Amino acid sequence: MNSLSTYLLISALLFSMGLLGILQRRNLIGMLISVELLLNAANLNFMAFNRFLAHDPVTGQVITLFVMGLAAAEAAIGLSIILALYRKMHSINIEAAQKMKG
Amino acid sequence: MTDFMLFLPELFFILGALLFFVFSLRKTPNPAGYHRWAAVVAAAGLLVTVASSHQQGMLFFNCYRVDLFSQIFKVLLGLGTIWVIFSSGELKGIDPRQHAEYYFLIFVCTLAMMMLVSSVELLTIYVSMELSSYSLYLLVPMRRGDDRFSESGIKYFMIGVTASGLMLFGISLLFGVGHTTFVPQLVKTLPSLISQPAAIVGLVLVLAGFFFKLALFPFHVWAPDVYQGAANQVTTYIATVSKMAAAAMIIRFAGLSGGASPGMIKLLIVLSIASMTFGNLVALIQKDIKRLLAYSSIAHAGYLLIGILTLNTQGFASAIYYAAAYLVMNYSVFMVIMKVADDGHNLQIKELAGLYKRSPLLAMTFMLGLFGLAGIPPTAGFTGKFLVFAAAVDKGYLFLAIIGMVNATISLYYYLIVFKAAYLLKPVKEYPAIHVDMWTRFMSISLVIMTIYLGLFPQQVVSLTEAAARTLF
Amino acid sequence: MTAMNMAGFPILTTILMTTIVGLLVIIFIPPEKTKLIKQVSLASASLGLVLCLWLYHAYDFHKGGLQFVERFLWVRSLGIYWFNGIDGINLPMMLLTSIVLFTGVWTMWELEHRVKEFYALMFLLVAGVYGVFMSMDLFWIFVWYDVSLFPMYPLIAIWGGTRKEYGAMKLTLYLLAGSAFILPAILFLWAKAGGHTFDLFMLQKIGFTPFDQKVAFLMLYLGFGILAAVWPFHTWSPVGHVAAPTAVSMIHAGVLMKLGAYGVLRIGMTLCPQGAVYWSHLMALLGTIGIIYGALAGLAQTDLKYVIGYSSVSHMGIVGLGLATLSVNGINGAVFQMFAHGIMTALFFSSVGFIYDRTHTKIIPELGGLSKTMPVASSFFIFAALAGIGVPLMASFWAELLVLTAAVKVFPVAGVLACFGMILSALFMLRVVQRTFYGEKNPKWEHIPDISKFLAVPRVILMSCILFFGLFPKVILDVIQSAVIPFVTRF
Amino acid sequence: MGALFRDPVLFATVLGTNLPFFSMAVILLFTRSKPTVSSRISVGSIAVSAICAISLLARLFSAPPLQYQTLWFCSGKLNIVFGYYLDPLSLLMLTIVGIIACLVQIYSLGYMAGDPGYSRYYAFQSLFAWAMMNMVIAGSMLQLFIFWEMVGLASYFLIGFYYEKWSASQAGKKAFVMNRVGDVGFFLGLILLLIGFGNLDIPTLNHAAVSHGISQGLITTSALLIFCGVIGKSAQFPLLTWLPDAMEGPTPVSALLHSATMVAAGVYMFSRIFPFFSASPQAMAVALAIGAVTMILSSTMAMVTYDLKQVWAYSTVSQLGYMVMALAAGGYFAAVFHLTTHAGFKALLFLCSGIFIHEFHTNDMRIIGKQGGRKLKIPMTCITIGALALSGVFPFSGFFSKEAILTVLYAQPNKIWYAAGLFGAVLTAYYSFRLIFHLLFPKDGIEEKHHHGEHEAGSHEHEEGHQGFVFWAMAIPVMILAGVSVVLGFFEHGLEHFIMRSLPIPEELARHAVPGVHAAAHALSEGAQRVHEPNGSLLTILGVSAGLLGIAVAWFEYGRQGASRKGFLSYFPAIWKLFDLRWFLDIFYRKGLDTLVYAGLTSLFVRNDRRIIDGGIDGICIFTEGSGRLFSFLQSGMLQFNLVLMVLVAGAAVLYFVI
Repeated sequence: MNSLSTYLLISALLFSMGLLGILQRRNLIGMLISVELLLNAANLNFMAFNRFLAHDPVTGQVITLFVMGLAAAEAAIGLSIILALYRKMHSINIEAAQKMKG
Repeated sequence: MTDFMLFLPELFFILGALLFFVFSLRKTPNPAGYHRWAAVVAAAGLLVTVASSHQQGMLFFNCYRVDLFSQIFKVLLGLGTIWVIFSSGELKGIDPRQHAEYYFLIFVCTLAMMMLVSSVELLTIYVSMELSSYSLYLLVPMRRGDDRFSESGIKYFMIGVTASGLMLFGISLLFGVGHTTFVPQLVKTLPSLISQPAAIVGLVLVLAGFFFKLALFPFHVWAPDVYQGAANQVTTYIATVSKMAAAAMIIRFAGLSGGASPGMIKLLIVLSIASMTFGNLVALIQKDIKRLLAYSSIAHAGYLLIGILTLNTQGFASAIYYAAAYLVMNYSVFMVIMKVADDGHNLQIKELAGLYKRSPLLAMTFMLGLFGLAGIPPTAGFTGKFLVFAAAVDKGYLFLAIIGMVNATISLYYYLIVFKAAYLLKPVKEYPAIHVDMWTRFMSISLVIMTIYLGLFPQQVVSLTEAAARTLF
Repeated sequence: MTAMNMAGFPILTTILMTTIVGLLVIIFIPPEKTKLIKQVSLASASLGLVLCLWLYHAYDFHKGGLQFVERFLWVRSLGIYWFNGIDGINLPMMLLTSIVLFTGVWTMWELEHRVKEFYALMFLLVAGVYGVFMSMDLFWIFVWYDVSLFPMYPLIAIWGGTRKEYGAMKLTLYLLAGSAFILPAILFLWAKAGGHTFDLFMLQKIGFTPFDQKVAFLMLYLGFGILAAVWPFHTWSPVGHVAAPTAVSMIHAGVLMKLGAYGVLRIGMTLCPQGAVYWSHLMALLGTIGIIYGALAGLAQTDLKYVIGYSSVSHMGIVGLGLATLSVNGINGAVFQMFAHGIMTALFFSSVGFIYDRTHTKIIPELGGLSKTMPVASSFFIFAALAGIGVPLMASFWAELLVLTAAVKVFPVAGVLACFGMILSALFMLRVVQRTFYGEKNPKWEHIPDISKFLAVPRVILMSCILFFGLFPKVILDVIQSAVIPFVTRF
Repeated sequence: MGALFRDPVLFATVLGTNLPFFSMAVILLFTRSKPTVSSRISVGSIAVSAICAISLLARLFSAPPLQYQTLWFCSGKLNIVFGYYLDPLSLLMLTIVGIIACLVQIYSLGYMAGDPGYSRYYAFQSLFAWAMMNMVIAGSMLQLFIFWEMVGLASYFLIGFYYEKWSASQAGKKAFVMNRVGDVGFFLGLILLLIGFGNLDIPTLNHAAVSHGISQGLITTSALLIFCGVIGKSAQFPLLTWLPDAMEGPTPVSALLHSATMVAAGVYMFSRIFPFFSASPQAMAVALAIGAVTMILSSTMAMVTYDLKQVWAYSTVSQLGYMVMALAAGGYFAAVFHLTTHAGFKALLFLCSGIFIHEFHTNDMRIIGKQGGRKLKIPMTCITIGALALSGVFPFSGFFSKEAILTVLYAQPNKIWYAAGLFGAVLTAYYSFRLIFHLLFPKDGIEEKHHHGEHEAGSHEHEEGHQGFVFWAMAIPVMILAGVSVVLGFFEHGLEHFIMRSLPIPEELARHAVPGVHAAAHALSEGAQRVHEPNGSLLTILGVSAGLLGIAVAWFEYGRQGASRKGFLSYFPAIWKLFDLRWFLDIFYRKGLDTLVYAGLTSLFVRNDRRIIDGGIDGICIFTEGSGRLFSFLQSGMLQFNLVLMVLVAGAAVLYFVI
């Protein structure tokens, strides 16, 4: 119960959940959260690989820390953009944003 | 001390960014002043970059590699940046209060891309790529007024973060397979591991991240909306500068599959054909010139990829050359567009009518730019295509060359339509004559000369690019 | 074959420069000084003419081979050379180009609309043409080829006539679609040769495998054939010519169409002899169809320029047939026909252009009885028509004689059919002449004055060229076959 | 170049033949606006040419054939030479052309006086003279062909001289195209010879043919093809209908080109390479048949028309048919002799008719007769002389030549040809005297009243006409020609010995006597035979009586008092119609051209261009743009749809690799 594959499985699940969320959520916030899931899946991967088969156990952890930071920034930017959008079209539903096409 | 020299351009742009960060804190905006400052800084930055263009060495525990390849791209980036800043003279598309932020973000983005082109460690790559993306995420929605375009920001952001998420996951897989994040070691180990599904998946996902930046089909989906939605200057920046970085990264990474896996090459071939065809076909029906150029950029990504997927020195060299040529031609088109639409609105094709009367010089620059993009000699664009196709045919991909040429013919149609608008059509209403200041005149003349010079006398540049491509192996 | 006399003055580059310098000078003249612009362009055109005549005089056809060679490395890694040279095949073409340019510039003397751009583009076009003819390096041949094609678009679309934008777009896309086959073919040969030279003569030494030759030749034939108006890729020719302004039609039908045949000859047949042999039947077939088809389709046309366009199709068919025979006479005749047809069709278009400028119509039924009002102007057209019929003692007769002799020998059926093309061409040329110039004088054109002496000069020059080379074919044939005789040995 | 001036013969040849060209050039370039100057230049130059021709004839009368050659150009193994071949035949023809052209141009001074296109007329006359003379002395068949074409060109311009008349330009076009049809055959024949034999030099060709130097098959094919040229130029069946139409041109032109010289070019060419032809019995047989058919057909056509010039046109065709028959039957001299005499009296006939036409402004013999054609004494007598000569009445030139031909025909194994010849003679006499009687004894006399005013005017014209330059310019050449046609016949033997020298000599033939050459051999000995032909006198009687019979019939119908003046053919309207419509040949061609070419192929090809080829191209463009619209739906604004697309493709790629 304590093997690499377990972690990989979980991360894969996380990944697909995130992807699914991005693809079917109509709510921008929801999509943002699903993106975070993607990143976390990656994080989990890093930690797992790091734990089981990395020569230098630091790398994965460092990366994970970095990614967390980036994710925070990303969320901030995303939220600000969503906010600006909300000001303009009074909705955070993605279907409101499909005027540009063709 | 030498390390300092190696990192000099980046440092310089950091300082520039800081400067504008300070400006952005001030209460009373002074757009003209900002522009002057930005121009100075960018010019100095370009000088620094050129000065350090023959540096070589490693930095930051081998995460960061300074070689001819990276330096060439840094020069291109610096060049693009100063051009964009140069045309930001009257930045009508963006609220004056945000000009400081605009320049700040431009500099940050350039900095990030400079780091991107010379970082050889997955985390570094990811971080610098995120950094550049973030600044672009912020630049795109800065467009003021006109709610029609407000959605483009969020689209760009969403697609971007998804792509980066995929990429990160890919990176994690690569890390898991190769036990390392250093590209040079991956280059060594990966070919042997390429048979593993995890490795392939990782590679594909990572490339997906870069393809997103390059706006290659099917990761192009953001491009049309963003080109159309962002302020003209920002569009120019995305269309020119950020393309360079993406090209550089793809060239670096394509080496990863080390020519080992024919499957990978097949994938790239399919993508490049799809990208060329899709871009050109959809561009046929566009009315908004920026959107049209978005599609043409998708097609050009395809051409670029032809050069890359040969996976040999000649191919990479041709791709580098193509990127450089693309920078020049695309900028000369965008410069004219920004001049003509100096109130920052989105230019429709028919609004170009009578351009040859309003400003013959700009019209000529525009014409050369278009023909360059269409790949007609004696412009840089033609020589670029020629080199790329030559590389492909030399590798045995005759059909790629044929498809590419057929696509070039299709693309000619819409370029000619734009050209017709600029040279033939009678303007529907009387437009004011465009005031072309001395700098613009200088710029357009130099662009024209550059286009033709690159087209007819490619010798030096070609040998340079080859030297650069050799450093990749 | 390659007599590399590196020494001496770079005459060819100078000829090229006459156009490019002319172009630059025109660019820097303010557009309102139309008179000056015209004078400058005429000056540079005549300079080119003089140089070409000198070249023709100075070329030593007893020695034959490649002369006035200029050759140095241009791009090392790819093996691109700046390599120009003159032999018996491109020398007449150079002369033709200079003559047509000179007369064309003169013909357009009355142009008033956007003069500057017109002459600038025209010189760009002709620079390309000169380049293709003089260059012996595949890269440059292709570059100049495209350079000569794309100015057609603005030239037709801005200064053109009926359905100009449609015609311009159609013609440009059509022809550049052709180059979509040429470039890959060139690169293919280059790659097969090891990818280190575009030099025609170095490539020639490398034997390509028969299969490669077949592939490459077919692509080249299709690509260049489009420009040579090979049936069934001929439809751009009438449409484009109808749309184009006078001088452009002159240069286009007179010189540009020859680029196609020249390309097939210079690149295709030089590098892929076995391919040429393999496809020669196809070439003969298409050529013969072109001869008959062009003449017959021309019979029904009501637009003067359409008629000439179709006659060009028919005459270029003769060129194609001649090339297909792969024999000395055939190729001599083909090259001679290129030259003769160039001059002849230039005369055609210049006289039609005059008629159109005066009457503002090219529709045959609306015209008629012009001989009464403008005898001189119409005599030019009639003369050209006679040349087109292939009346003896005019240049094209000899060409047709040689081609048909070779054709009857090599492809008897095709040759005999082609001979019947002579009847058809007579029928439709005379028909046009009759409907346009004979019959009751048309009151609509009463007031029109006849052509002025000044404007008559270029036409007279063209006429005298036709007669001269008809009476003294030796002058040109000696030059041509000095290159052709060694050329055919490889088949 | 030096040789040109050192050798008087060459000099005379070059000068005489090429002077008209320069006069044409001068007229076209400089003196278009000065008619008198132009006419002087032209007449002067042609006079010089005629003198040159005569002096050449005199100088070389007893000399062996002369040949000048210089290389025109060479292409591959093909050497094209430019050269002159001066043998009795060419010299004789040169003289004929020179003299008649000169006379006609003088005549034209009167006939064309005051015509707007005066200069143009003389330019084209000179062009014709130049081309014709060069054709006559051409040294090689190719050169002959070239000038043959130029002659055709001149005839095109001269027929269409009144180009504002639609019918005229139409006739010109018809003549040119019909000739082209024949010429293509000619051209092909030459090409075959070039390929098979490699040399088109005339004497070489003849020798090679008789001495078996060329394969029989090649000779026959090429001979037949070359004979197409004869058919076209000499208006033989089936291409004979252009000649009557060619009468649209001015009458002097008809006199010169379309009776005396140009149309005789076909016969001339035939006799030029007679030995070559005679080496192929098949070709000769075909020629014989065609000649006979032509002669009969055209004579029948001449019997029903009322147009002066038409009658002479048809008779020209039939006489040419005679010559072709003679040649085909091996009667080399007979043909050439008839060519000579015919040139004389047919020109005479045309010029006389020209005077009538000029006087009465109509071509209809009945009207001319009514209005007192016979009042014009000189032309009336001359035209009668011409008619007599034409119908072969002793002692006029026609008698001798026609008799010679009949003798040759009689010598044929198959007597039907001889019968045909006799029948033709009857018809000839009939139609020519039908015309004469129409002029002399118009139906119910000359309309005094109506004619009176006419007569006043007419006589008035005469008065000032008789002193007038115009009249004499026309009358003098006519009288000269009349004199010629009276006396020419008596020079038969001199001419014969002169002409026969231009054939390869008999013993040479005898040395390599090959099956093909019998005709030629016969031809050569024929001259000698004919004199002591066993029943030569009988033949003579037959020939003459044939002519007289025809005249008698004509007299019975048109001449005598109270004659019906209807012609027996009017009792058979169907036949009348058949003859009048030229045996439906024209209609046949017209229909064929319209249905096959215009309605058929042309429209088909045009539609193909518009629909299929252009349609295809435009279709491709439309398709491309359409697919553009289609693909643009991928770019639906829906963010997540695009994301799905992205992910799907990435996933697909992954799957592709994993599996």
